[in-house]
Amino acid sequence: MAKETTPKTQITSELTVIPAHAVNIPMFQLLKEDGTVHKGAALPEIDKELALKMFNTMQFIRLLDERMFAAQRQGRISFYLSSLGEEAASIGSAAAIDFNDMIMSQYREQGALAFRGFTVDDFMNQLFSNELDLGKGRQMPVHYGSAALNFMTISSPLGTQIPQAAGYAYGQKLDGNKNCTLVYFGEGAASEGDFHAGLNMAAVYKAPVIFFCRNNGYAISTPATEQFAGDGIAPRATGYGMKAIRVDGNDILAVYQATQEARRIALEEGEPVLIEAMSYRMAGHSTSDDPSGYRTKEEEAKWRVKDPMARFQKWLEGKGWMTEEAAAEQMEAHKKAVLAALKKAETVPAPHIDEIITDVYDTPTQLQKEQLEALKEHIRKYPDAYPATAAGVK
Amino acid sequence: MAKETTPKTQITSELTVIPAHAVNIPMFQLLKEDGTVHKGAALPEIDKELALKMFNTMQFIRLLDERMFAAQRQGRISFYLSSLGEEAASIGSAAAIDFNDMIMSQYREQGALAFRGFTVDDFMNQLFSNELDLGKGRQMPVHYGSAALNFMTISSPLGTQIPQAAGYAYGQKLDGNKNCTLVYFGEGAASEGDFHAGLNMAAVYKAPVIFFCRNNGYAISTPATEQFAGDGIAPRATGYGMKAIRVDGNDILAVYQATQEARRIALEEGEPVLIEAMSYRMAGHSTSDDPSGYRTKEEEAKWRVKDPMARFQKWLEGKGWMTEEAAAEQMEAHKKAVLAALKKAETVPAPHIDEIITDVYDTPTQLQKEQLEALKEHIRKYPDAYPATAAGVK
Amino acid sequence: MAKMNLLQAVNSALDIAMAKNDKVSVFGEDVGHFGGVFRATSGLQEKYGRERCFNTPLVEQGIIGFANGLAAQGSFPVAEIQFGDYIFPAFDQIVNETAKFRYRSGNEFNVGGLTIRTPYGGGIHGGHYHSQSPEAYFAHTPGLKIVMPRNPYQAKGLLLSAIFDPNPVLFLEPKRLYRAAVGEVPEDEYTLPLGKAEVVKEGTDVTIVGWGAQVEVIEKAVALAEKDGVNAEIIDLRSILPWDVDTVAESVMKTGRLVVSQEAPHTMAFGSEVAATIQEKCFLYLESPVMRASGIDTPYPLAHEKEYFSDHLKTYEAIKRSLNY
Amino acid sequence: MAKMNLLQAVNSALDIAMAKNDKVSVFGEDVGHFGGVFRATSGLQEKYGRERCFNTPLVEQGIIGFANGLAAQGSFPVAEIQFGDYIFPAFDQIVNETAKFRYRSGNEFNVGGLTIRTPYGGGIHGGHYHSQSPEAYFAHTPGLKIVMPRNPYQAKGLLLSAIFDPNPVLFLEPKRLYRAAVGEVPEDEYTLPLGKAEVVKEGTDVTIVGWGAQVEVIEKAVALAEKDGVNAEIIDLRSILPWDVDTVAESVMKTGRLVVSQEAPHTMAFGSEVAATIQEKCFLYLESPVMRASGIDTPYPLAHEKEYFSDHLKTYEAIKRSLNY
Ligand SMILES: Cc1ncc(C[n+]2csc(CCOP(=O)(O)OP(=O)(O)O)c2C)c(N)n1
Ligand SMILES: Cc1ncc(C[n+]2csc(CCOP(=O)(O)OP(=O)(O)O)c2C)c(N)n1
Ligand SMILES: [Mg+2]
Ligand SMILES: [Mg+2]
Repeated sequence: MAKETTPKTQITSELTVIPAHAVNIPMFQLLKEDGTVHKGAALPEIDKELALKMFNTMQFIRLLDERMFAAQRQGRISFYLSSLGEEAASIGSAAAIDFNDMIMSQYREQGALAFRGFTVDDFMNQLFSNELDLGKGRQMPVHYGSAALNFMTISSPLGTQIPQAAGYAYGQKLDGNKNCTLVYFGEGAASEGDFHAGLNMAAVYKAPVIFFCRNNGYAISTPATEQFAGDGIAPRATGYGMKAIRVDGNDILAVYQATQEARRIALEEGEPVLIEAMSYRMAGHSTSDDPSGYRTKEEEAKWRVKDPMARFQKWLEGKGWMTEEAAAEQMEAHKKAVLAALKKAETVPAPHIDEIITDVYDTPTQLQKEQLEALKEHIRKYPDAYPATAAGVK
Repeated sequence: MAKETTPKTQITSELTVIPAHAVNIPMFQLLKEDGTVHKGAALPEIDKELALKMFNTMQFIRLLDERMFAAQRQGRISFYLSSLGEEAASIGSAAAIDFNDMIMSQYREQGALAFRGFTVDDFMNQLFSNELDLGKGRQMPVHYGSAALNFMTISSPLGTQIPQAAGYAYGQKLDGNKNCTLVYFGEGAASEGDFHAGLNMAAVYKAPVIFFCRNNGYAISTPATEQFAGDGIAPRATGYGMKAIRVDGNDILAVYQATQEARRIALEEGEPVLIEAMSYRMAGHSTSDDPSGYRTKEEEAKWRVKDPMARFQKWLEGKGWMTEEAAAEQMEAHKKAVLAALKKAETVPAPHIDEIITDVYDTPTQLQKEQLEALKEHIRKYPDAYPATAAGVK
Repeated sequence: MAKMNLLQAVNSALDIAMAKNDKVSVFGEDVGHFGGVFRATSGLQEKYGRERCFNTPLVEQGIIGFANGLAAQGSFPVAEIQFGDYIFPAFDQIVNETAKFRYRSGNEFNVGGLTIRTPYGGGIHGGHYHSQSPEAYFAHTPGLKIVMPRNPYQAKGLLLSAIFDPNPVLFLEPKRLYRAAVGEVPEDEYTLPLGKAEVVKEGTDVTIVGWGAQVEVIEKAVALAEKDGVNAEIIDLRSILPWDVDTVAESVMKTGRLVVSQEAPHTMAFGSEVAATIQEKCFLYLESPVMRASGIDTPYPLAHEKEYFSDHLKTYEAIKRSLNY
Repeated sequence: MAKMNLLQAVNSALDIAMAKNDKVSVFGEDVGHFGGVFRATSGLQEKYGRERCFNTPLVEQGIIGFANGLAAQGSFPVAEIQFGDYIFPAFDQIVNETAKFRYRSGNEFNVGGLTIRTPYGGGIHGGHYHSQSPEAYFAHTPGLKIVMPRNPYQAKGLLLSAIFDPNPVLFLEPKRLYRAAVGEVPEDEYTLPLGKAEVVKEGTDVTIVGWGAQVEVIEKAVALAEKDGVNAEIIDLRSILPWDVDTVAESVMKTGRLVVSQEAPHTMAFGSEVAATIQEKCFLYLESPVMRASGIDTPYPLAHEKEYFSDHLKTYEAIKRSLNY
């Protein structure tokens, strides 16, 4: 039998209108913009090795983004999407969780994937849709995924991964394996119905999910002010009976600590948590748009000084763990590696034509097999029209 | 150009976890369970005529529900759904708004419709799907609607009317006609993605909508405790930057006043408002279920004493506007009217077969006309198999 | 063997699956303690606990989104959508996610463990929001399997196959027959093949194809035709996707005539695919065009349900049209 | 007359509609100041204000839900879904609400003023989430109209018809041709009829049916066939729902052969309905089965886009199969 269903609430005979912004949610920050630590702030435990790995990953991603954006402009790949300015949010959070925790990302969290060990070749093979791509060249560039790295393959439809994360985490909980799911999404995607479904279900089932919203101020051209009238995403947690943390997404130490705490709550207290990381999308949405059409240079400049990588570097320098020279050298090494991988991936052939029908079902249907046979027959007839695959058709 | 997009929030260097229930939302009540007024409470202005109309409508609906529930059990109609125990929520709110305001209901707000002037015959014709039904016998019983009464025809899929209400109200706002939209839904339907969409959009566009949630503790067999982990529906408003009021749904005066205030905010302040009316579904979900399978008699008994009609009657008696005898007489009159209308509606024929293809498009397509002709030909051949319409096929 | 109605057969399949593999879970609106509005999941929460049989919040897109995640994690979720008419809020999760999950990841991930159960079809005075036959809406979706049983024996055997099939399956149950169809059903586990049609009755003059509850209608129509001396072959598709072209084509090559009888509105119902494919495969064998007996191109009505419905009489007339062409 | 590409033609139609009737409004993701990701709504916010041309939050079910309400209120909302691939979260609002609004209320209410615009189709390296042709998913829905223009002239004339048609219209724009198709378009208002096909080229040997961007593919295929001495008739359906059976049937009665060429995956693409209907209407005239050139039964791939696509060569081969049967 169900227990008492109506919340116990106090009674008032005076009409009380709850104001539109009833919760005050401060933003957690450890590093000031200049890379110094707030007075009295307690930093998370973080050793040199981890700190340098985080920094190194930030550098790699910045370089990768820059180079591949350029590669798209040169027509070498069809599409790219950069995470410029948001590296701290994805890398800081990925660093704070266990390798066996599942990550479900939106598409701007290449930092988390790199932190997990996706190699420069892995990135390139996906970006070039070649036969070495784990995804077999089926999705647009940046739709990475790797079972070995517990990083769910990215899907374009926005928000769909949010209720999926609730289900995935519920499965983890039933298995009793003390792992959680970290799911990323933008403040734009948080408008989707799937957001509502996912948060509510996770709260009801006490599924160990960290809902990580990157509030970067824009959904393509749409500013957050036209996305919602509330104070960002964090106060929505209260509506679901869920805990929330708002963190400076450009402060990798704060993100790291906030995510550690969220993970602790998810697994020890057995409750999902919503994190809202405040940041700014420094680049355009993707290679398909030019942000000067919808925002000012001044606004961008205001955010440039909050750069998460420079901030972290200053902190590392202060600790004596990094120098300007070493940073520059590392960057140079990343550049070489990226360029080399790019050249290599470019020459790898497209997936074999037989792969056109695989993985739709566990095994192709009879109709699919007939379609493949007819297609091959056709390619044999017109090999010049299908240059990417004709060679593979005997 | 977009304005500053990131909410101004204060910064803290101490990790702050916002608790799961960060907003405290009391319940507004004027009449105590015994029908007396809370000490010091300021009652809304309400004249005798209006108060008696509200009471009379409550009685009518209670009688209608009781009789039609029985009629379903006798096999005279196929389905019925009663609003027992929740009459105050729909009638009190409908009474508080303007006749030209649009009402979009879920399905358990027959009180609002009766208050607007839907006659006992109107109800019966819909319930019997006869040719006088405004809806032409196309929907299951209780899916009422009337353009003349500004009451949108009810649709079974839950939650769909919520974003529709945002759009409807936006149109009212563009027209500048100083009317708003009152949209009803259950606490179960508030789990749908459409709820999230509708509230967020209304808040962004400052559309004059009153979102009226009837939290009656159940969605069919599912108790609210398995529907959400939050403190009901009201705190969700904060997530959208929307004002909210929680009211005792069994106190018609409180509902009336809360809705008046919500309407004032919607039209004068130009903002949507969320009202959560706390009540209890005294009957089963519909004629299709038996609540003893999922809740206790004790729980039901606890709520029976909160009955909204008895409470209001006591207040009316206290004012000297009603007596027990007069109330009983009125009830008797409703009974006669309902029984008479029932008998009448039962004998009205089904809609003519020509109506089978109308209103799908503004005019039937060629294919539909051919299908109708073929159908008539067929009915002529087998008139006995289609007794409801054969007579109308020449 | 035991006498079971279709609901009991579904319940038995779920029970066996849950007993067999503790990664099988069952959920949906009112599915927990109450056992679902049709009671298909009765007793399962008591038997397997609240963690494996439970109510969901009222959000179909969430139910399937959650189920996709759970399946990706390695479970066998059996998600119930209370009525087929309410599956559309989950359309994106099914068509863009479920069906493309394995493909888009190059088989890094899959939701093959997922089964979606939902009651479909008319005949219960449900009007257009409790009567739809939505199979055709999903049949344009490579990556999904769609299965529709016609009786208790099929329901159990096909559902057990669906649950453990390594692909996501949409399982549409004929609600009109939930209690009306009663038959002998083995109490133990057994499976029936997905993607394979069943020749329900052999015949030589004309082939009649249907699926789910419509097969019963076809049987009545064929009984009428028999009185006219017509010997019809009846094929139950059982699976809509992938569907068994060969069995139908073989039959039509023998009979030379084909009638499809279906509940959904005519235009773009699944019969269109059957007709399009068979006229291509069997062109030289067809003695008359493939005929379709379907619902009218309107939403499913309430008062005119009988008139709308492609009943045995309309199917019988279609058979005659096919024969007398 | 002016030279316009397809985007400019759409923009011109919207501009004219908004100028003509101030109950016309235009909205969707990024549709406001930015003018939409394809820039179809460029300049409209500047011209008609933020109240009539505006961004929406990122929620397709909300966009259509909101639009349904606005249309019910008496407006003419023109809602944009950024890509056809992202229309599925709005499937319930479209199929269960938009399409049934008038019918279920007995014409007390309707959303006839609603038009939903969305870009569809492949050929832009979009993979399976920026390339789908979803028309068939909606074509099973009485109450909806579905329109697909093939060039700038059609885009403007059909869109103006759609906006002021008293029924809800789903308007699918071939994004591959947005900038690639350029043609003479009248600057003033004009309309083209909904539900009517256009005979693009008369011919005697075989009928080829297509719609939207595929018509261009068909023209190339027919040019190849011409070299073999084949005189093909090309029909552009223009409307998928309701579709113009008579024009196609008449043509097939003349030519005796029919090929449908379509972008979507084969099974249950709209060509199935065309084939099913025409084999019934024209059975005695058909000299070979209706042939369908379609996409392969998989999601729309990226690396294998060329191979997947039912291009002019595959259409040409289908024409030959039809002729040489
Ligand atoms: C369901 C769906 N609708 C629309 C899109 C098109 N789209 C891709 S990204 C994007 C904006 C997303 O904004 P946000 O969630 O804030 O993430 P950000 O890009 O800022 O990281 C849109 C509208 C999509 N991919 N899926
Ligand atoms: C989209 C959708 N899903 C499921 C249903 C089936 N259904 C009808 S009423 C109901 C429960 C609704 O509960 P609530 O919103 O709390 O309203 P109440 O019945 O308590 O007034 C359900 C699940 C439906 N009508 N529509
Ligand atoms: Mg964003
Ligand atoms: Mg309820």
